[in-house]
Amino acid sequence: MSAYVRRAWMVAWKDVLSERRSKESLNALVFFSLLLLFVFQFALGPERARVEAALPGLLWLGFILSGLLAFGRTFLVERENDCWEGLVLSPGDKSAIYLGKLAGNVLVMILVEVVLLVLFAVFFGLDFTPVLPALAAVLALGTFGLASVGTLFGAITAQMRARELLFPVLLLPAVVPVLLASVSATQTVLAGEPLADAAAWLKLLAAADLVYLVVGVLTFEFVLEG
Amino acid sequence: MIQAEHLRKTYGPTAVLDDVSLELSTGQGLTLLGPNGTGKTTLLRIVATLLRPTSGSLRVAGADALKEPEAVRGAIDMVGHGSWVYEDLSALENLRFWAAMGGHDAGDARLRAALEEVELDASADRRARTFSAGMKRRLALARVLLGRARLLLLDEPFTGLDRAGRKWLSEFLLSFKARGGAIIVATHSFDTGVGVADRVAILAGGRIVLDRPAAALGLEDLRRLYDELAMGPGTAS
Amino acid sequence: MAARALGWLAVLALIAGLGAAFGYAPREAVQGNVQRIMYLHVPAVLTAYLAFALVFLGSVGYLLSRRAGWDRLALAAAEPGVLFTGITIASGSIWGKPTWGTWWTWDARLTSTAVLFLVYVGYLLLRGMVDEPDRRARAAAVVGILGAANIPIVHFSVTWWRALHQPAAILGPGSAPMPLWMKMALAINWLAFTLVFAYFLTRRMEIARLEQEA
Amino acid sequence: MPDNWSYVFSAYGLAAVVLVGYWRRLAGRAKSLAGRGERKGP
Repeated sequence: MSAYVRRAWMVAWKDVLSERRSKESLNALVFFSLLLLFVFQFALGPERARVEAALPGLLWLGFILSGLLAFGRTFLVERENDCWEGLVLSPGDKSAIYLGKLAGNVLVMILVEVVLLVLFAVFFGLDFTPVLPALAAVLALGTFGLASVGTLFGAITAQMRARELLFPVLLLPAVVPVLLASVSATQTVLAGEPLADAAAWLKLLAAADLVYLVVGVLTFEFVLEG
Repeated sequence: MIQAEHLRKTYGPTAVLDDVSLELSTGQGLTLLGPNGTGKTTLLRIVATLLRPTSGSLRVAGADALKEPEAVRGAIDMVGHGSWVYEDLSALENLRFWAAMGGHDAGDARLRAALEEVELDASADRRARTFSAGMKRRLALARVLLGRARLLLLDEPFTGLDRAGRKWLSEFLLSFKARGGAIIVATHSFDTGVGVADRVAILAGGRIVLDRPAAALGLEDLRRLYDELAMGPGTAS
Repeated sequence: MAARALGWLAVLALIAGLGAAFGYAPREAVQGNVQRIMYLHVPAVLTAYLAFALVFLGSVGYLLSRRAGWDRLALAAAEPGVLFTGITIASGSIWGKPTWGTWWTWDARLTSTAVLFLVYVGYLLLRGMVDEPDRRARAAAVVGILGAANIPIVHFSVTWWRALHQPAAILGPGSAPMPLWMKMALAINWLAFTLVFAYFLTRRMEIARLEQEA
Repeated sequence: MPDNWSYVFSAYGLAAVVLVGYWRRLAGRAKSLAGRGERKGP
């Protein structure tokens, strides 16, 4: 068991360390978030009321689009120098690798989300501080759902031609429930209502997260085989 | 260590490997010769459990490689075309990662000793991105050094190494064998590849066309046979 | 030959289904004759669910046994499954126009069927991208398993989402208890669609087998 | 409530086109496979 955790930890450590050094994904993602902000602003026009009304959807649109970029790249680093072979050949349960990758992805996504929230707060003059704890709960559950499917599908498409096309085509419909639940829960939270009002959505999110995680853990070894 | 029988691998209508049978016992070295594209890499990858054969049976390290590949994976190590090096990690960090993934965590002292063995100690904390191909290969060998593999699979291990490196690798392989390990070296250049072999096999067109003890073959015989068998009649000079 | 017999049986059942939908079932009092689309719409969606359940079965079977037959089952079920979700969406949309005055409404069943449609079109696209049979089967199986596990989640999320924005849904049998004749006509058509699906499934599996052997 | 027969028929017609279309595609593939098999044989 401890070897399992150790291997998951090493994968996450390796990915986060590489990312911290190269900053390849993170730089691009932060810049992309900034671009999104402009796109949203131009699409909605200058009226504040419209932005506020669309805010939950815009936030999650931003997260999902960033996620599409981030998750699709997760396994590309393993193709360099055939590291993929090494992962397949390391003895033991392969789902540890999935969990490690997932942890790395969740971490990256949370960073991007924080950046996006700050950007929204600054550019649209919003104040998230009173709802922050509730919002954090929704973000955590939603992000985990996105990342668990995204990591699995990222591994599937990494070895494929036309993966830039295929990855969003597979991922987007699969995470529709996460999107619906997260947007609805975020709406409740941003309206200043108590988190309990969104309890049904949070439960759905938690259930979805669990199902995706179980499917990912059980099937990952077949994906990794390449 | 290896019992392979009637291995066959096809991609659609083309057979990359056709009825390959192979045996290798503990402490033996086998050099697999053949021009590029004759299925050497495919055969290595099948033995390594990275590929499944279309048909045939394969036992590696006492386990059925097709039914329980996990049992095989703990007993083998491989240096293929890729070196399994992460470009943004240092040499030391790369070793630490693979040691942990292999289930044998090692302290920094052991990792550094392994790096010293492959003469990378001076670059231990440099990012692998700055390494030459030969350095990456040596880093891969340091990884093998740390492991507890009983069977070592090497695909063109001598390319990218200078004279000293080749000599070092030959010595390393000999000592690996002396400790009871088995080795397969796949290569197209037999000058360097045959040195550590107890047996030489020639692979051509997906078939093993020759499998003999190395002692029975002089380099000249081998060169002649190779030209005849692998390159086809008429090309022999 | 068994497939041919199944095919004729399906044709007979379809004729009986059409008879039930247009002859046996009377004109519905509230919606009028346009309600007869239900005998197409509901059996199609039920058959699609059956198809996706078989995709799930084939996917799990393949991963556990690595036998190509399971993968052929998954493939042969997915194609008609996508077809039947397509029919569900199209018939629902056509039904919606005279009923709600609009071609598309984010009704719970239409929306969740549309999501499934996209999921399984992605599944078929994925299959088209990989040439090596084992690799294709494994990748597809994972997507097939996640897609099936996702069906209830999609269903609940879409239903709640609808309830949040527009409480009343009028399409389909839903809340109102169905009269016996309606149930009968539905059952006959459901049987007919299942037979058509079974016919497609066997034919497609056979073709896939021949293609693999060739 | 008007009957809207045109909607009913277009719904059933569309379904018929889709199903027959798939059936013909399957038949075509089976036929081309059979043809290939015959040519290969003696």
